[in-house]
Amino acid sequence: MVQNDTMISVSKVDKFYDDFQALTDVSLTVKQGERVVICGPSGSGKSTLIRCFNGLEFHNAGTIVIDGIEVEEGSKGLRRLRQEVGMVFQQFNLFPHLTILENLTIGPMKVQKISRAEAEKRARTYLERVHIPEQADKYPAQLSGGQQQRVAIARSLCMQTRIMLFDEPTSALDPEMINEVLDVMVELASTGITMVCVTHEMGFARKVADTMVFMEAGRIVETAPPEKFFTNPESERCKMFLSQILDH
Amino acid sequence: MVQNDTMISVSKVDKFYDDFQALTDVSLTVKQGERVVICGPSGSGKSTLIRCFNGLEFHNAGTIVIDGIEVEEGSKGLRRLRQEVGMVFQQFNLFPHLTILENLTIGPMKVQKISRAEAEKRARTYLERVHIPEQADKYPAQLSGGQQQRVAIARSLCMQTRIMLFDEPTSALDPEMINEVLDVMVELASTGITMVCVTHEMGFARKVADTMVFMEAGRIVETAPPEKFFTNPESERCKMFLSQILDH
Amino acid sequence: MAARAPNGAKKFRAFMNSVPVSVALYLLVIGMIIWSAYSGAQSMGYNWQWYRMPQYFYTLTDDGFQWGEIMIGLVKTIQLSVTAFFFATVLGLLVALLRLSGLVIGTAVAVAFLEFVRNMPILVLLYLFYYVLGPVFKLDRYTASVMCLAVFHAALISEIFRAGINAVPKGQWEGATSIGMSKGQAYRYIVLPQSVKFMLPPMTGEVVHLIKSSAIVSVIAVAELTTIGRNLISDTYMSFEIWFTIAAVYMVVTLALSIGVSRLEKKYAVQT
Amino acid sequence: AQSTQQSLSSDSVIESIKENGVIKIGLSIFRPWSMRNLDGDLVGFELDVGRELAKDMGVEVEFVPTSWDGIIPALVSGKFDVIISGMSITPQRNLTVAFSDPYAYSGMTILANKSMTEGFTLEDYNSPDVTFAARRGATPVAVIQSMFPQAELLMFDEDGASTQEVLNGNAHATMASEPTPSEEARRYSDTLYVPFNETFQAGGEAFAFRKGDPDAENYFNNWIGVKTRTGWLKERHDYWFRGDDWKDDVAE
Amino acid sequence: MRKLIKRLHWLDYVILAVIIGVASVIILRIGGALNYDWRWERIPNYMFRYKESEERWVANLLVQGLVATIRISIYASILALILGVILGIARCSANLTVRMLARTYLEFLRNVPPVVVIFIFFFFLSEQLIQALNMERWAREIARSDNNAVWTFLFGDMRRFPALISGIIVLALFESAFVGEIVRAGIQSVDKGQREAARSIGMSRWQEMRYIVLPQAMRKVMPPMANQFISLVKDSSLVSLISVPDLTFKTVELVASTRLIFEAWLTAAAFYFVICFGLSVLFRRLERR
Ligand SMILES: Nc1ncnc2c1ncn2[C@@H]1O[C@H](COP(=O)(O)OP(=O)(O)OP(=O)(O)O)[C@@H](O)[C@H]1O
Ligand SMILES: Nc1ncnc2c1ncn2[C@@H]1O[C@H](COP(=O)(O)OP(=O)(O)OP(=O)(O)O)[C@@H](O)[C@H]1O
Ligand SMILES: [Mg+2]
Ligand SMILES: [Mg+2]
Repeated sequence: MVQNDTMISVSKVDKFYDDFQALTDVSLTVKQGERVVICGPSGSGKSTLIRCFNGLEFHNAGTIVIDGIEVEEGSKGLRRLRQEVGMVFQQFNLFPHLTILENLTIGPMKVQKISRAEAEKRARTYLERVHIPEQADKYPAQLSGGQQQRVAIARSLCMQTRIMLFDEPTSALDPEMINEVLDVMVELASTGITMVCVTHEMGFARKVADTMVFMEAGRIVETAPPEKFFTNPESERCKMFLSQILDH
Repeated sequence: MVQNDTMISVSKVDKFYDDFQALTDVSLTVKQGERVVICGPSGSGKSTLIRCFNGLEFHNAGTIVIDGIEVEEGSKGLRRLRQEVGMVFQQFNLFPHLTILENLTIGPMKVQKISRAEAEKRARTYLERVHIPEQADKYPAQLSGGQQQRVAIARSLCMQTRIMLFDEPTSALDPEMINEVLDVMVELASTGITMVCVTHEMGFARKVADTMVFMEAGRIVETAPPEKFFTNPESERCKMFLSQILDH
Repeated sequence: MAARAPNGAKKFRAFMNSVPVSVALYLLVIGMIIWSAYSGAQSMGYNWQWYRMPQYFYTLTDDGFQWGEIMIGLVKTIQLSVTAFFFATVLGLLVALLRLSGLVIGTAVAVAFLEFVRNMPILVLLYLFYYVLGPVFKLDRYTASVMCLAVFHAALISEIFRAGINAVPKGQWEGATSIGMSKGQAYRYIVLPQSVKFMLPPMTGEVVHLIKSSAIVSVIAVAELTTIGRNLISDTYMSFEIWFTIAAVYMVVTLALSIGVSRLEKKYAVQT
Repeated sequence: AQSTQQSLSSDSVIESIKENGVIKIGLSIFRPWSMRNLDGDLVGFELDVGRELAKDMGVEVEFVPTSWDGIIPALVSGKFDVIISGMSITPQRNLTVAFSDPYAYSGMTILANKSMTEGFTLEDYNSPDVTFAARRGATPVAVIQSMFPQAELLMFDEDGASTQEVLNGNAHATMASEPTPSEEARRYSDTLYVPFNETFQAGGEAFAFRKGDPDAENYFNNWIGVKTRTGWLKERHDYWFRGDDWKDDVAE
Repeated sequence: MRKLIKRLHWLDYVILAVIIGVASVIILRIGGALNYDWRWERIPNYMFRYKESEERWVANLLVQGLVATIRISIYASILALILGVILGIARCSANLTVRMLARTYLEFLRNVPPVVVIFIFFFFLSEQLIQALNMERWAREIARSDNNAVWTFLFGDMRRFPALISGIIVLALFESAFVGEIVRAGIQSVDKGQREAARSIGMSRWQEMRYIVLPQAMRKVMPPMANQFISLVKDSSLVSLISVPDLTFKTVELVASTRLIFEAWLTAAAFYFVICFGLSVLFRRLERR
């Protein structure tokens, strides 16, 4: 399934918040259809990195090229880029004033200017895919966390994105709901979409990741295929982190 | 370490929120020095139960007797009771406008009317116990989540309570910080204090629990010592829950 | 549910909190206040002439039914308030967007406008509009009043807008941008509709405030409710009757408004 | 009868004035009845009257400057003992407060906008197209309403605002007691003028006090009678209304 | 500077052009359109004046009024704060009667124009109060005595003390309704968990309020409260209607005496602006700390 076209190419990226350096000299390449899982301790810059991918934040040095478009503040390609890159947030960020169906159709209708009928058809397809077609007319507040997160995934898919970014999509969920979402993500992984996922769910990582990335203090410390990463990580820090995560 | 005096005795308790019955016919006995861990799916009434113990909520039928004092709305003993029963919340609930030291001394000084000097001495002892004596003069917002939760534990201890209630004390924490807090709780367990703890940290439960309680839909479904609970639970529901929790 | 025997204190508190007892107690206190006000007025030796009031609401003459001066004034007040509120909202939204726009001069202008208006008594602002800008732009007294009220309240409303927009969680912006919406689309479809919820209560307060501050235009003789009241007083010297009546008319209007909006709000809340 | 008499007189405001040793007089700033001079002190016709009255009663005097809007309620609710503030007698007012005999008869003149009222006769002013401006509740209001019932009347809080309306062309004319209109006409001679060399009168100005006080009525009437006969009132009236001697003391 | 210019958006230029346009129209036309002869030179005299009889500079009308406005604002703020906190707590009370009374008080004061409120309170209630306390005579006695310097400093001319007190009370009553709502919002904005934590270390309801809820609420209500006090300064101009000799009242007197309409009002406006703007800068500074 992994092809050889480069989808995301990050090279020598630095990112500052005022004086604080959140990313230092980060380089990373993701191929089309590749599934990358990023982990690392809190504050290590995981969120910052993937937020730079679709221009929610902008890097200060280096280059990021996504699907051939360079990510840069104020650049013309940015809105087109964002239509190619879906993002699923820890806090879901559904639009509470719209029904589930409207949440899914507003992007295609307003941004891609497709007709309502078509947008709704598309929306129902993806709701099917995340296993909640029956919730279409409810409001987000009426859904459980797990269901909300699945809607968020469907919302991104509705834009027919070729890349999906996940920022700890399960960490705001109750233990029982985590699995619902992970199952959907595993399914998604098998469709050949390019995925970059920040998560501490190591079971999931083992199952789907092509590449594991470990970050610490704004740097990528280790990049390895999962077999190697879990059994024999190179850095000490990574070992320690894994032992703590897998411990309890 | 387990003694035979009854510390908490709950019998046939019902609790309603308007029309919704959150607890149904709950009975439970906790002996002095006993360590009880309550688990169960979301919404099963775990929080409601332990909030009834120190009168943050009041039950509608049945009796709850803590350390010989009956818990009842408007009863005289309530404030005395609360000084005996410490509570640690999921969201820490530290007082953001007071320094750590003031957070710990305000209870003893204003409620128990002891002198400032003595209260500070006591506060420093307990800060030592939770391993953060150096944070005394900071404000809660300047501490990490794990540190904040340890301060919350120390705040309860400062009231020299003989019973501690924990409501999912680690579920708002980052993976790495969870261990800090669990370590402190394990230490605490060894001092002979009576503990009732709502948590899904099964590693912790295995280590310290004398009794495991499983709740579902407002009822206690199973009460068992941990050996039995983890290896051979009686109810189907409990088995399923455990498999999900321990899975990922 | 086995009822437990409540102790005395609890019983007493429950008794005091029961609705009939509370209402009775409430009526008692209010009654006492009214009675003491009444006896105070009595001891002043004031001759009440309430019987002269109805003619100011309506008259039935040979020509048929006619609205009285107070009703005419009320209509004027409402007309003035509605017009001013409309312009204040438009201007307020503009100022709020300028303030949040990140434009260098735009922000500076918004802040300067806000500070100037906020720190100026409305009376002075009215003089400015009527006596200074009036002759320059050939404004009549009604237009000047509307503009003065609109400008004054635009400043306050812009703050409500700003707070409402800021109250929408940052995640919503991110959600909108990450499905490729432009800034304008994010405002239009995601942020503004949600901020309505936060803005509705303070906006109601602001309408009430505007109706009240419209009373100020009596100093430039626009014939609204307060002006009518003051003129009637200067004609008849029934100061207290007229002031009380005017107060009651304002109360009826503003309370009806508050209650109406809170109904609306509830309906709105159920919907989402 | 004896006791009614006694209680009547002991309830009288005259009695409480004597008892407190001070008479409190309500007034509102109103050129040239009462004004602030360059020092910020009160001067004017009313001040002279008030002081003389207090001197004759053998008590101290305290002037209470009050906004015109609230002057009658303030009297009724007892904030002061008597209003001496150029208040003209009108039947409407008299329903609420009691009046003494008039102590002054001031004549009102029309001050009009030149270009707007060119060639107007007195009758022309009585038309729905004509707008008057006047101070709310002041004597000119009563005069305008009785002389020009057809005209529209705008009321302002003080005379300056009414004059400004005429100056800005928002009203055709205003009315005030001399000498103010002539002064204004001289100052803005391009715009303003006094079209008629005659004065219009209301019922005359009097002291106002709370109703149901025959003692006070008797006292004030007689005091005014005495002061009129000795010519003191006329002399003071002429000083403030005809003379220029005080003009340097009050900016204009 | 170049950096600044670079940051300008084309919209900035549009805004700038509009403003310059409007301003120049006003400036060009104001001389012609406004029929008024300006006499600014008169104004300084009404701020300060050299009194020959006492051989010193004394404050004249405008500054006297300014001082009175400041006095009234300070006292009324304090009183409004006290009343407002009580009202705010009453609005959150567990007792229905208390809540209803508080609500009535609030709705009455909030829904009636201040002018009307002020008249009603002044003529109906304050006279009773003044008579009941025999304040009038007491104040006059102080005014007549020789050593009244402290009183005069605090309250101005003691003869006008009753009017001043009524003005302060009326203003405080009126503003307390708004302060009360701010306090209530502040109290309710304190996280429920805070109250629970306080209760679970055994605090009484009162201690919970005093040590935990109010301090946090106060911090949250600082900005709206600051705005409310600025409003209070502005609203204080309304007490001129009940003859409290504040800045507005003195300005009206000055205008009525001298016809310096615009000069006097603009000066008064400048005074108000300086106080209010000064306060808002001060509050912002305090808040930042
Ligand atoms: N808007 C911001 N302003 C300033 N500093 C920020 C901002 N956002 C993040 N940071 C800092 O940048 C660093 C990296 O943050 P980031 O959110 O990327 O970490 P993370 O790896 O996602 O951590 P977590 O697991 O807690 O989500 C942190 O130290 C954080 O404090
Ligand atoms: N204040 C309240 N009013 C109405 N219903 C409530 C209230 N608090 C809790 N409930 C309901 O009572 C039930 C039990 O809630 P409780 O918080 O005790 O569950 P829990 O077991 O602690 O769940 P969780 O693991 O999510 O914390 C839930 O269905 C909840 O919706
Ligand atoms: Mg993150
Ligand atoms: Mg819970």
